Amino acid sequence: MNEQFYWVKLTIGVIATIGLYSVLYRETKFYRFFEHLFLGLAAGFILVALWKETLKPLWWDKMTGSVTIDDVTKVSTIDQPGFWIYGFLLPIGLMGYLVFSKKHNWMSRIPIGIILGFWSGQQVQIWWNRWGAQIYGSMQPVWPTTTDSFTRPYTEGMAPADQAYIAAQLYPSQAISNLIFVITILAALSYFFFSFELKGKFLKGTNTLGRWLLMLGFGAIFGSTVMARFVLEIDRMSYIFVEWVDQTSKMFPGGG
Amino acid sequence: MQYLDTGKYHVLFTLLLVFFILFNIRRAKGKKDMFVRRIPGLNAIDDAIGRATEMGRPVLMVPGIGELNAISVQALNIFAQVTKTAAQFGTPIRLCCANAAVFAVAQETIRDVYQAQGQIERYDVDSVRFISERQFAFAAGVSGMIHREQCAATFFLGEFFAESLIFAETANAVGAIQIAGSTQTVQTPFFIAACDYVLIGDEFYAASAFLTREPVLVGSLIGQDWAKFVVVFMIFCGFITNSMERHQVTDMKRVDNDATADVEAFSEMVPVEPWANGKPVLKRRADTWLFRQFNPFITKEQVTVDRPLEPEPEPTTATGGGS
Amino acid sequence: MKFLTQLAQLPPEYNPFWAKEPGNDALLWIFLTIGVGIVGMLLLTRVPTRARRPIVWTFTFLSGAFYVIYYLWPMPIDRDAREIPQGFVEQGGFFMKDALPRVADIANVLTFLLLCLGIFSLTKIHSARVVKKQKDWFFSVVLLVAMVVMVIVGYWDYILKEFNDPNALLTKAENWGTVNYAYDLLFDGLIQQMDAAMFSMIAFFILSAAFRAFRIRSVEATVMMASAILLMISLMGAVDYQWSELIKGWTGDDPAHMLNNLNLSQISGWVKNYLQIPSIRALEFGVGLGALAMGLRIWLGLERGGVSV
Amino acid sequence: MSTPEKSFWDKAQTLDRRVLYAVLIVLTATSLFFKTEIPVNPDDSSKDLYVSLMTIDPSKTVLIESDWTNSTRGESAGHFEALMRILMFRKVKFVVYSIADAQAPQVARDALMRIQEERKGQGLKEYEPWVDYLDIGYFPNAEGHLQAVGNNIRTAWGGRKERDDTGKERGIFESPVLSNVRVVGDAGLVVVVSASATIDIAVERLYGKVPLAFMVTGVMGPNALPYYQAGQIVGIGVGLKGVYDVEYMMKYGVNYRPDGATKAKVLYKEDSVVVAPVTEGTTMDRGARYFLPLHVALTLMILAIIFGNVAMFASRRKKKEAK
Repeated sequence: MNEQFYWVKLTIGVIATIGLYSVLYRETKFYRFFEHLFLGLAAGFILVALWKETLKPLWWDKMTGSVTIDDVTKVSTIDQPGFWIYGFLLPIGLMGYLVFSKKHNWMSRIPIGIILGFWSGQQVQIWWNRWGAQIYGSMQPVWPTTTDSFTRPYTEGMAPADQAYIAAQLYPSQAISNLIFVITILAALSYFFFSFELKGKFLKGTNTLGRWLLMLGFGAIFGSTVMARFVLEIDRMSYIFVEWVDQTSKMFPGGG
Repeated sequence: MQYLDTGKYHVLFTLLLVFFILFNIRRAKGKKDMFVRRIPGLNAIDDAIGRATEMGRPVLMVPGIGELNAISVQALNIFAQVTKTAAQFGTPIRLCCANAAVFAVAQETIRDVYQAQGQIERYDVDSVRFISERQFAFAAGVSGMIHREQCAATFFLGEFFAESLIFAETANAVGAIQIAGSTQTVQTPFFIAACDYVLIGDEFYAASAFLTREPVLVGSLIGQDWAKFVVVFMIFCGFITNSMERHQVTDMKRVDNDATADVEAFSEMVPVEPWANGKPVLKRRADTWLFRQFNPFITKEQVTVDRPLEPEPEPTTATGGGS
Repeated sequence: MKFLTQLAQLPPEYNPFWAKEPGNDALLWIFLTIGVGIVGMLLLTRVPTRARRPIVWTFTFLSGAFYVIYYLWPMPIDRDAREIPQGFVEQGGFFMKDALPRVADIANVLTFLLLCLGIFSLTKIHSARVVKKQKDWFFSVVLLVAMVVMVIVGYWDYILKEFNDPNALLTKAENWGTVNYAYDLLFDGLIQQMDAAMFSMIAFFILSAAFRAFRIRSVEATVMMASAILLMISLMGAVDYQWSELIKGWTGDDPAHMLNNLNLSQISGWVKNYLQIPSIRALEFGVGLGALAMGLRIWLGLERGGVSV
Repeated sequence: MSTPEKSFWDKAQTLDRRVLYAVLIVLTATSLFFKTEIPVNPDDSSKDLYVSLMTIDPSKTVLIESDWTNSTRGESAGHFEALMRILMFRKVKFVVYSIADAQAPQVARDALMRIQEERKGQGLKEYEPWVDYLDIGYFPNAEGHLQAVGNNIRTAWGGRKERDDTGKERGIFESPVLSNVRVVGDAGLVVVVSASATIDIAVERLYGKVPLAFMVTGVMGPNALPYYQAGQIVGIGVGLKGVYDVEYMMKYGVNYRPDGATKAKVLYKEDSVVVAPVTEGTTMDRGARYFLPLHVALTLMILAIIFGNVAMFASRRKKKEAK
C-alpha cells in the first residue's frame, strides 16, 4: 500500500476516533457528525453485505446451482444442482414489507411467525444438549476416597503408575471444594423460584446466600473482562500516539 | 437413531419439562390472583415513567441487539406494558431496534398498544426506530440519542453484548432512571454496576407474568419452577450417589472410543489393571451409574449398520451449458 | 406413497425432484415457484379476518414442528450418502437429516430479506427531516450521503473483484485501482476504526461504573467488589510474579509445598471454578427453562397480547 | 431543601467521571512510551505454545490461519507479529490463509510487511514470497472449507495461483513452500490466530490430522482453553498476557541458562526440555509496550475504587460528627 494513502487512511481514522471519543466529554456537533457518518456508512455497508455475503451465497447460488466449464475440453460439470424450492422464500420474505400497509399488515406476521417457529422448535431440541452435561457435571462427589494427604500431592517426577493412582483419588481439599460447588449451585438455584413464598429461616437464608453467591460470580466476571477492554483502549492510544505520529513524521520529515 | 444413539433418558427428561409447563398452563386457566414473587425492578416501572412525565422527557426502550427470537419478543412484551403506562400519561417514547425483523414486530406491537388504549392520535410512527444492524454503529446512535433527548427513563431488556455498558453509563450520565436485564450472563455484572434496577437471569422471563398476572404466563412460570425443583432434586441425589459410588471397588472400567474414519464412537468395558501400590481400584467418574445415564453406553454392534447402497450416480454433465 | 418414498430416498443433491440442472431448467422452475408464491400472496389478501390468526399460527407451528419431530424421530447413525433407507422410520429419518441444513437456511434467508425494512425506515425518517428542514437536518444529509456513497463504492468494488478478476489479483493492495482504494478507505479506514473506537470506549465506562458502584454499602456490593478486585489483581502479571516470589521465599522453592496453593492464579482459578461457575450455571438453567417455556408458548400459539403471532 | 456546604470528601465521592477518563487517557498514553520489561511467570499454555513453535522441524511448512481484523488489533496483532518473528528466525516456511473475514488477509499482509521492513532495517534476511512463504488469501464458507482442507488439501487449495519469483503465475503447490505438502498432516503445525469462533471449526475439522496451536484474544480464551486442557491443541496464547508471555520467552528462552546463570528465568514442566531464546531481531515489542499501560490502567481502577470508598467513609464520619 502506498505511503500517502496509508497516511490519509490513518489520519481519517484518528479524526473519526477523536470525534467519537468527544462524547465522553459531552455531546457536541462534532460527535453528531461522526455518529451520523458512522450510521450512514454502516447502513450502506449492510446493503452491500446483504447481497455479497448473505443472499448470494445462502440463497441465490443454492437456488440456481453452479456449473464449471473446463477450459480445454469445454465439458461442463455440475458442481451443485439448483434447488428451485428456495424461490418460495422471496414472496414470503416480501410479505414482511406489508407491515407498513394499513389493510394487509397481518401478512407481515407470516415470515415473522416462521422465524419464531423455527427458534421455538429448536429450544425443545437443544435444551438437553446444552444443559444435560452441566446437570451431570454439578453432581460432584464430596466424600474423599483417601485421607493420605489433605491436598493432592505434588506428582512431578513420580513413576507414572503412582501419578495415575494419585490422579484417580479424591483428596479432602477437593472434596471440600466440591461441597462448596454443590452448595453454591443449590443456593443460587433457590434464588430463582418465583411461584411460592419463601418462608422460614432456612429458606430465606438460602435465598440470601444464593444472591450473595451470584454477586460473587458477577464480580469475578467483571474482573476478568476488564483486561480485554483496557487492551482495546490502550491499542487506540497506540494507534493515535504511536502509529499516526510515526507515519506523520515519516511523511513530513523535519516538520516537528 | 436419536433416542437410541444418545439415550432415551434425555428425551424423557425434556418431555417431562414440556409436560410440567403445559400441565401448569392448563391448570392455571381461569384462576386469578396467583402468587408471583416480588421482582424489585418491575415495581419501579411506574415511578420511572412518572418521573419522565414530570420532566417532560422521553422514555427509551431497547430490546437488545439479538435477532428475532423469544428473547426480543419477551422484551417487547415488557415494553408493551411500559408503553401502556406511557400512553396513559402521554409520555413520549423511543424504541430503538438493531434488527429489522424485531423492528417490524415492535412497530406493530406499539401501534396495537396505543390503539387498545384509545390513544392512537398520540402514536408517533417515528417513535419506533431502526438504528443500525452493526453493533457499534447502533451503540453510537443510541448514545447520541440518549444525550440529545435527555431521556429520563431507560429500559434495556433483551440480548445485550459488549455495548451494554456504553448504554448504561451514557444513560447514567444524563441522570436517567435505568431498568435493565440481559439474558447474556456475562453482561449482567455491568448492568448491576451501572443501573438502578436489574432483572437477573430468568427474572426477565418472569417479568411479563408478574406484570400482567395472565393465567397462561403464571401457569408457565409455575411449570418452570417445577422443572427447577427436578433439577435441584437431581443434583441433590446425584452428588450423594456419586459420592457413595466412588468408594465401590471395581475390576472393569468403561472406555469411550472416539469416532474414526469407518466407525462411529462406541463404548466398551475392559478389565482394569490393579494399582502398583496394591490399594483397591475404586470406580472412576466414567464408571458410575449416573454417568452412564447421561452418557449412554453404545456398543460397537449398535453403531454398525449395513444398508444396501444406491448405484454410484453417473457423472453428471450439463447438456446445455458447454457450447 | 411411492412418490414420498422416492423423495426420501436420496439426499437432495442427488434427488432429481429437488435438484434441477443449473441454467434454463433451474431458472424455469424458480420463476414458476416465485409465480406460485405471488399468486398465493394475492389469495391471502382475500382471506377473512378471523382466518388470519390460524393461518399465521399454522406457519409458526409447522416451522417449529420440524425441529420438534426431528428431535423425537429416530435418526440414522453412521450413514453414507448413497445408502438406501429400510422401512418407513428410516425413510423419515433420512429425509429429515437431509432436510436439516436446507431448513436452517430458511430462517437466515428470511431474516436477511427483511433487512431492507430497517434501511427503509432509516431512510424515511432522515429524508423527512431533510425535506422538512427539521433540527439537525444537516446531519441527516451526512447520513444519507454516506449511505449512498458506501453502496455505490461497495458494489463497484464487489463487481470488480467478483467478475473482472479471475486470478484474484485484487486481493493485493499493489494491484488496486481508485475504487478499491476508496472502498478500503471507507471500510477499513472509517467503519472499522469507528467500531474499534466505540468498542474501546467501554474501558472508560468500566472505570467510571466501578468507581461509582463498588462501595462497601451492603454485603452484596462488597462481595462483588472483593471478587472483582481479586480477579483484577491476579491479571496483573507483575503482582502475580512478586507474590509467587514471596511464596517461594516461604516454601524454600519447594514445588511440593502446600503453600503453593496460595499463588494468585491458583486462588483466582479456585474462585472461578468453585464459586463463579456454579452460581452462573444455576442462573443459566433458569434462563434456559424460560426460553424453553417461551418457545413452547409461541410454538403452540398460547402467547396473548400484541406480540403473539 | 437546604444543601449544606459540601465537604472535600463529598465532592470526591461524586467525582466527575470526566476526570477519571482524562486520567486514564493521560496515564495509558504516556506509559505507552516506556517499553519496560516486567518479570512474569508465563502461563503453562503459553510455554507449550512457545516450545512447540521453537522445536518444530524447520523442513516442514507451517499453515497459519489468520482470522483477525483491525477491531481486535490490540491483542491479535501482537500474537501475529511474535509468530512471524519466531518463524522467520527459525527459517520455517509458512502459508497464510483466512476463513473468518474477507478483510483478514489484508490486515495480516500489512502486519507481515511491517515485520519484513523491520528486519530489513536490522540487516536481517527478508522472507521472499513464493520461495519462503505464501499468502493465499481468503476462503469463504469456513466450515466447508476446513473440512475440504482436512479431506484433501491439494483439491481444496488447488485452484489458487500465485506469482513465482520470476513473476509467472503458477499453481501454489508448485511453490517450494507447499511442494512437500500432500495431505494436511505433512504440515508441521497449524497455527490459528483468531478473534472468533473459527477455533471451534479448526478443532472439529482438523484435530487428529495435524498438530494445532492457537493464539486468541482474551475474550475467546474461556472457549479455547478447554481444548488445551483436553490435549486437542499443543499450546495456546490468550490475550495480551499471552503475547507478553511469548515475547518474554523469546527473550529468555525456556529452561535456558545463559553462561554464568544458575537459574533459568522461565521454568518448564519437563526439566529435559531446553529452548533457547530468539537471538535475532526484535523480541519484546507490542506485548511489552502494552503490558505496562495495562498494569497502569488496572492499578488506576483499583485505586479509584479504594479512593471512592475512603471518600464515602470519611464523608459519613464528617456528617456524624456534625450531628
